[in-house]
Amino acid sequence: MAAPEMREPIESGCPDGFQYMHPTMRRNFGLWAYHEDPQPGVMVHVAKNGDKIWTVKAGTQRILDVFTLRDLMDIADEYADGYVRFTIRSNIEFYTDDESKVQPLVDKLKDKGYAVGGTRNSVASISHTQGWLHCDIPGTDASGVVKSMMDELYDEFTNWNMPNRVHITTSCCQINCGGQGDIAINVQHTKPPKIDHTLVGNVCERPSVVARCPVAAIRPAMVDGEPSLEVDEKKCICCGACYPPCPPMQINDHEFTQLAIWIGGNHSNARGKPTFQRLVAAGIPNNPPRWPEATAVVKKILECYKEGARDWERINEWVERIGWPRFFEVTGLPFTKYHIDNWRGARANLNSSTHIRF
Amino acid sequence: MAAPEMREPIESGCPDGFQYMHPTMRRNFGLWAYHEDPQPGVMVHVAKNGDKIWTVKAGTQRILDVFTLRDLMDIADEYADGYVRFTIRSNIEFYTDDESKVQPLVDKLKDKGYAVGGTRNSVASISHTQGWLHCDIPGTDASGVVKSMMDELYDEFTNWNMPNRVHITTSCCQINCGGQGDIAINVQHTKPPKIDHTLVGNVCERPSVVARCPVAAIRPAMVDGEPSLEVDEKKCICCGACYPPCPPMQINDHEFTQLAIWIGGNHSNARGKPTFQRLVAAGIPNNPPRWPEATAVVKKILECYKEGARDWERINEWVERIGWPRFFEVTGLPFTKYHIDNWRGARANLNSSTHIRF
Amino acid sequence: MADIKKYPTPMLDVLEDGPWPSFISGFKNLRDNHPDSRINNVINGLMGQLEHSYETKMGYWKGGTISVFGYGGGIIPRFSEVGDSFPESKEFHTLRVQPTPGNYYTTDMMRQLAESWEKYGSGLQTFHGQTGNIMFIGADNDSFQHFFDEINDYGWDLGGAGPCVRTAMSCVGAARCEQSNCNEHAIHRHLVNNFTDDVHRPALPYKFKFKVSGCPNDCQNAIERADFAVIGTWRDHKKIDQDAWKAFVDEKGVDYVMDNVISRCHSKSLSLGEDNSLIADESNCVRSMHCMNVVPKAISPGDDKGVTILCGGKRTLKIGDLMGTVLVPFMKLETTEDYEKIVELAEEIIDFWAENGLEHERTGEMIERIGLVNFLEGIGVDPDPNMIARPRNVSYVRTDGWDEAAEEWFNRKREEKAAG
Amino acid sequence: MADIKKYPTPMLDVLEDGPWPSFISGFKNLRDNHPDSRINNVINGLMGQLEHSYETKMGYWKGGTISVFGYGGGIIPRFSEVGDSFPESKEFHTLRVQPTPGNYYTTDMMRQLAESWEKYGSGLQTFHGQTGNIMFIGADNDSFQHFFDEINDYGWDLGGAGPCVRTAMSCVGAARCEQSNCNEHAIHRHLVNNFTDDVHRPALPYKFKFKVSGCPNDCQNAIERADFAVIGTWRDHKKIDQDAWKAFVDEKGVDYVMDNVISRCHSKSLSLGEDNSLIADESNCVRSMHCMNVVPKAISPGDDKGVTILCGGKRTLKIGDLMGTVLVPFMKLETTEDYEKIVELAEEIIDFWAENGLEHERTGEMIERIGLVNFLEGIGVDPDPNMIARPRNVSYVRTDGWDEAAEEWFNRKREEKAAG
Ligand code: SRM
Ligand code: SRM
Ligand code: SRM
Ligand code: SRM
Ligand code: SF4
Ligand code: SF4
Ligand code: SF4
Ligand code: SF4
Ligand code: SF4
Ligand code: SF4
Ligand code: SF4
Ligand code: SF4
Repeated sequence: MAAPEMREPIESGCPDGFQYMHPTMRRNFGLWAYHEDPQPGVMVHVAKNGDKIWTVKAGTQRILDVFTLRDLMDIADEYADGYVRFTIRSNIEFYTDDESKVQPLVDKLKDKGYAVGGTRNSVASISHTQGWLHCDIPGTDASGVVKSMMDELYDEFTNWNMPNRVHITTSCCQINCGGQGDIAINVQHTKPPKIDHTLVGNVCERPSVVARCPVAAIRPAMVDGEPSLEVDEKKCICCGACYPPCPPMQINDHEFTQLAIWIGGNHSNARGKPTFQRLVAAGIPNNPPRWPEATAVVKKILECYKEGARDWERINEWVERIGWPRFFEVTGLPFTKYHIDNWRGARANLNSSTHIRF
Repeated sequence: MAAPEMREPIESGCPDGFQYMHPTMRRNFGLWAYHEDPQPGVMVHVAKNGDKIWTVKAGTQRILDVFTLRDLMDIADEYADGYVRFTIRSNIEFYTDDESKVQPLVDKLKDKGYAVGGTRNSVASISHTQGWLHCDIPGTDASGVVKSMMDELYDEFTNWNMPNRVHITTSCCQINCGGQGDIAINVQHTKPPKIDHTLVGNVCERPSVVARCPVAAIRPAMVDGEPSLEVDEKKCICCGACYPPCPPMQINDHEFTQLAIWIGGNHSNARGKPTFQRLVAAGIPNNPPRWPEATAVVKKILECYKEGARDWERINEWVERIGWPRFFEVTGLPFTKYHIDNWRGARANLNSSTHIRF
Repeated sequence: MADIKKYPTPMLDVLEDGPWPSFISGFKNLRDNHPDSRINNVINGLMGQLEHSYETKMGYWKGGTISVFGYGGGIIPRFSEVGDSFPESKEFHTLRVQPTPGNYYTTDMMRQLAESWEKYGSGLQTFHGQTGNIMFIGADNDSFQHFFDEINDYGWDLGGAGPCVRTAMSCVGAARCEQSNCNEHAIHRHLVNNFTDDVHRPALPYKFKFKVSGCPNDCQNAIERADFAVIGTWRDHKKIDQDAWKAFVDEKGVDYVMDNVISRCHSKSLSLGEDNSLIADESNCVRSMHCMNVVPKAISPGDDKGVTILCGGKRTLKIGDLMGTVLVPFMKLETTEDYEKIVELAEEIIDFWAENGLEHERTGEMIERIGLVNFLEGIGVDPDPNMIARPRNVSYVRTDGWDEAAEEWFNRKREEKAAG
Repeated sequence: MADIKKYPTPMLDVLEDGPWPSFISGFKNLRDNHPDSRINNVINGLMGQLEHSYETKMGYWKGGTISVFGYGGGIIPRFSEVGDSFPESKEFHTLRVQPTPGNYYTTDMMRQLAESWEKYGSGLQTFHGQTGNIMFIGADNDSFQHFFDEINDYGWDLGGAGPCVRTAMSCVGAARCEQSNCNEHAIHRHLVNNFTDDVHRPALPYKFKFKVSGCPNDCQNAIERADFAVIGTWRDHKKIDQDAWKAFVDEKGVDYVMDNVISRCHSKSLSLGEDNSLIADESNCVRSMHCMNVVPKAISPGDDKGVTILCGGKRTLKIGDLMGTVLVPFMKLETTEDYEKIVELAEEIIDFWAENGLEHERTGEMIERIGLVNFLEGIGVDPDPNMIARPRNVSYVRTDGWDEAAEEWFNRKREEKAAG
């Protein structure tokens, strides 16, 4: 039998976006003057020549079935101009240059159960990762965590209650594909991997696993006469980095794979320079299907932020102003030795001053 | 012959200061209310009960001969109340609770060639170290550098021209006994040590020299059949740390031992937290007896600071406000690759933002 | 619609409650109502396995190696470890497809993609993954090539997976944003499409990501997430419409303006004139965006627009999170030559890194290991004070080339001056 | 006065010019005019060698080992490498003598010290060295013991040199400063005099320095230079004399006050009331001193005074400069028990370090190596959020003791509350 005829790929790479862009946006490309926010989820951008484009933004579940997708497209055709885009946080944006379409569009979306909002000083959709649905190394299910939290934060998405934008992320392992955030809910492993020695020999390239460990805790070893690996449990920081290249290094565990919450990752250069997120809470049970403990912490932090921050202060700015001791006080979260940095460059995170809050 | 009778030391340690303290100060210990600065070099501290103590502050050459010392004591007896102390910057302070003695004391000091000043927003005396006069590892003479600079900064010591206090230090090797400062003039070695192999075997404990090197550039080696050391010149950062435990590692060199200038070391917690000093200029010739090149750089920096800073801004605060690019612009100092940190934790000193000054 | 034996999903069912759109409802809709029984079955299997994960708190996918003909990457292969229990979805690969810069779609194009996908795949897709790809989740061994062939024919190509140049991202930018300082779309495509070979055939030390934001607000988190972050900025003075500004002050009141604008300028370079005009000390403005974010009607970026380029951002593995660091404080991007220059810079960086990066080492980690100066010298970029937050504070450095370095600086400054 | 052959000193002579007091003039005075020819000669030799250093740009002293009977340290021995050329000063040791806290002297005591010193030594002394010692510079092998015996008899003792507890320093403080929050003198003496054995008999991993500043202005640079920095502070609200404050505002004007006080508060916790009164948000005050430095007449530290203790400051060798880090955010120092507590803490630290520090490793370097948490556990101090600038930002930490640690925190908080 002849080899099947294979089609050569067309290496077209990234396609041109102008072909899919609303004509008013194409025409005014680079010529926008300012924008206004008539209501949560709705913006109007005004071009220098007076042209206007309305944007209506709706939250989605990110992973869309074709029914939902077609439903959204039908709405876009009927109530907007047939042009859409998705934001970095998987919200869908509908465009129209006809103001009269805006309110009907908003109403329709709400009517159909989509969340309209996420603009300005709201809690934006939580950006997240694959989880149990697809990844090979996840400790939790990101989609489920996000659905559970957004249910509770719905009013914060559809209203402008916050001092500034709140960008939340969640990730299903410590690799953290979801990135930093004002608040990040991430998996934190609390025990070294258990090694399935029977499998190591077959599936793991031992030298590269050894090289992957950030703290050099893995040594090649013979176990029951077979080549395997062993972990120095005193050194191991339970990061799980050895698991992707070597799945027998089982880091996931129904008890010891927990959640941790980090705050203050701000990537914008607005006002201050970009900042890293910081650990505030760990030991949170990984508790499907609703993860209520994690949501409770997030809500508590948001409540204190809403209460305590000045307008335009992002979470990191608020905490830096009131000081970390006060943060732990107002949120009631425990301060532990685990908050004290001991990674490279830890000194920079210690208090080398008498600036103290009593 | 019998062993000489040896006297057992009295381990009295640090003596009680109250016995040498002006009675007005002793009486009002912990009870001061505020102070005022009638003129440069003169302060009056007012106690809660209204008592007053005047301080008159004079610069000295730090290393005092007994004649000068007695001269100062005579002045203290005649024009003050016979009580003195020395500041951390080796200035002498005279005390009196009799206002009428103050001006005569000031006049007498000036008359005798002592510098009166160094209070408030002046350039304080330069704190310094031993140099060629006494140390076993110096690359320059701190006393000489300081005398040369203070001659040029005399008016800045005796007047209140600066935006805030200026604390200058100088050190005669990279160990930096002089400490950080608003401006620090320090030795910087620019070539690895030349090893006198004939001596290593006798005077150096080789393992401890090897251990002393911050970058592990030293290896034990056999040279001409004798145990010696060798330096990996590509690794060596020319710090001179190997020289004290092993003088045959000759780091000092009349050409390659140069001066470098650092700014922004602020140890006070006033306003901001304490800050480290930063490299601004190197390659400055170590040029006795007057080191004019180093003084020129210091004066240029002070001139720009005086011109550009707001009241109460220390040098670090001024530069952080205007930005380092502007600092190099206004001072005309060259910016080089050597300014870019590559020591541990260097990342923290890189610009991870779009905050840029054009 | 097939009449299938549904795996029970009591835990997942709970996720249908609540106001936020439910992915589980979407799954069920596909399982129960899609006309193609293949899809009903695949989703049934998927839900069965996911329910099992929820019950046991463990994931059950493993990787493998597959790719379309002619490419080495672009697909994340997934095989079930519990395929015996849930055989319908035991192969469940994801195709990563590059969207347009800024993620623009017409409804027609969306429908066309949906049609192709339900012909071959699970009917589930994600807009978008965190690297910016459309993720078509759930193809099996037999179908992924066909799906790719079909959409590739009408203009879509795979993104990256593995040690290669990855799919890029850019913000909505000039298409709908008054803060934009550059043509994000052109930058994005010039860069990533110069490296299609490196996207499709993984052969680099590790992944390499481009991200483009039109202004320092950095809506793409480029500094934190990209090996090569391009961020729009301007070099001249920002533009102030004093009439619009005064109208703003009148509307909001002086207190509000002081509290929310003047006193919040990071570089303290703003003040309010007697007549309520806005006084800006331009030499101190660091382009922190705040004033123009609050009052876009009155304050805008300047006219001399361009970009800042930062290098080395990434997440935790394996030395801790790294932000990108300034490599080019300012670059004009107007002419063809300008665009060639930015592409060349990217090439220099990728070449140097390909040669000097360790296995599994990102650019940021390499810079950390060798030091920024060695990296600059490797790619032929001159040091600039805007690259640093502050000069070094430890004297441990060998400075014997100081005089030459100083000379070079003065020469460069002279030339810049001469050039105007 | 001896009629001696003077070494020519053309370079040193230049240092007699200019308005600042000249150490060279002082030397010459001793060489030419001191009645004791021993001194004339020693200084002549010293100047000859120093001139040689100026000409060749090299130093010519080497160390050695000497100490007074019964002690192991306290003297820096110096032998000349060019003793053949300048034999008069070929032994030129420095005795380090501990002054009082704050460096107080009567003129009489000064004269007494000068007399003893010119009997045995060179007639040169430094007030003070950078560690705070009176340095009697220039004794020879025969004389240092006699000099020590004499001054030791009337109350002076050696300080430290070598791997030992060093001479401490403290600021002028409560004796003449309105900002003082503690008895610097008592703290200084309690601490260092508890360790006289460790001062005099070097047997620690390396040096250990105490420094005391009465307030956060830290006039002793204690945070930067001390292994154990004690800094006065207060826990309640600072004291504001509103009348004095308003008088200040009247005198200086509102603009001046805004620019120099209100807007300069690091924690932005000050504002000006309608009636020009000073409004202070005390929960945000970080004790940064600025407001009371500018207006000491109106603003003062609070009444609930005590100290903050920081550990681990030092200069460059060998991992780069380290600032001290907060170990005890606040400690009262009033009762005997309070003083015992601070001394015990110092003992804990020195013991732990003596056991765990590497050779030539300072406390700060040890903390850097083992991590602050291990150090805290070693010395039995509980973690406190005031110890950190910010929590960790890398997830690489094993958190399996979280629940216990949280429990401890809540228990501690409960106890604190119960205690009032
Ligand atoms: C799918 C996605 C998460 C999502 O649901 O959105 C994802 C999923 C995976 N990431 Fe990621 N990463 C995804 C965006 C990111 C991002 C965000 C970004 O690109 O801006 C990051 C952080 C930025 C960065 O590059 O550092 C990220 C940092 C990682 C890392 C750590 C890389 C590092 O250098 O630190 C790994 C581990 C690895 O590559 O060895 C990783 C590895 C993985 C793997 C391939 C895990 C593995 O080794 O098998 C995951 C495959 C999941 C799957 O089954 O599809 N993923 N990953 C994102 C890609 C979708 C897309 O193509 O659009
Ligand atoms: C006498 C002395 C303490 C001693 O025990 O020796 C001292 C005494 C006072 N200091 Fe100081 N400081 C002294 C060295 C320092 C140092 C350390 C140093 O010089 O190396 C610092 C640390 C700052 C640094 O980074 O170099 C220091 C930082 C301050 C500050 C904070 C300044 C700032 O704004 O950053 C103040 C507050 C002020 O200026 O109002 C201060 C204020 C004062 C006041 C005004 C306090 C008072 O109310 O009495 C004292 C009179 C100062 C004067 O002479 O104008 N003192 N002061 C030291 C005099 C040194 C000299 O002779 O010049
Ligand atoms: C005399 C003095 C400089 C001065 O002229 O004032 C001095 C002089 C020497 N210092 Fe120092 N240090 C002096 C204060 C300091 C200080 C300041 C301080 O104590 O606050 C420091 C910085 C603070 C610190 O401890 O880090 C300092 C950090 C060093 C170091 C580096 C220590 C470190 O851990 O980084 C060394 C090197 C060593 O010990 O191996 C050193 C070593 C030396 C030696 C012993 C050099 C040697 O190995 O032979 C010098 C003896 C010079 C001599 O001939 O007298 N000296 N040295 C100061 C002591 C006078 C006194 O006792 O009052
Ligand atoms: C649509 C989107 C870009 C895209 O290409 O997808 C976008 C669009 C705009 N951003 Fe953004 N930002 C978007 C993600 C981001 C992100 C990244 C993220 O969400 O992960 C950041 C980085 C900040 C961070 O650390 O998480 C971001 C930081 C900002 C800021 C700075 C905020 C601050 O004060 O720190 C502004 C300025 C502002 O708020 O006035 C901003 C402003 C804007 C404006 C108002 C710009 C304009 O004048 O049009 C746009 C409308 C925002 C809105 O929906 O309210 N945008 N913006 C992203 C919408 C995400 C979403 O669906 O919620
Ligand atoms: S965060 Fe981890 S588990 Fe989640 S998608 Fe990324 S690599 Fe997979
Ligand atoms: S979990 Fe992390 S630290 Fe532990 S052995 Fe694996 S790679 Fe190393
Ligand atoms: S700085 Fe160096 S040379 Fe100068 S006294 Fe200290 S150790 Fe000696
Ligand atoms: S000079 Fe410093 S870096 Fe060079 S060999 Fe000596 S100790 Fe090592
Ligand atoms: S990064 Fe700037 S230009 Fe791009 S969308 Fe955000 S605000 Fe607009
Ligand atoms: S852009 Fe930022 S730095 Fe510049 S004036 Fe506006 S707020 Fe200030
Ligand atoms: S540290 Fe504080 S208490 Fe001590 S002298 Fe300086 S200002 Fe006064
Ligand atoms: S002490 Fe410092 S932080 Fe406190 S109010 Fe005064 S200036 Fe502000």
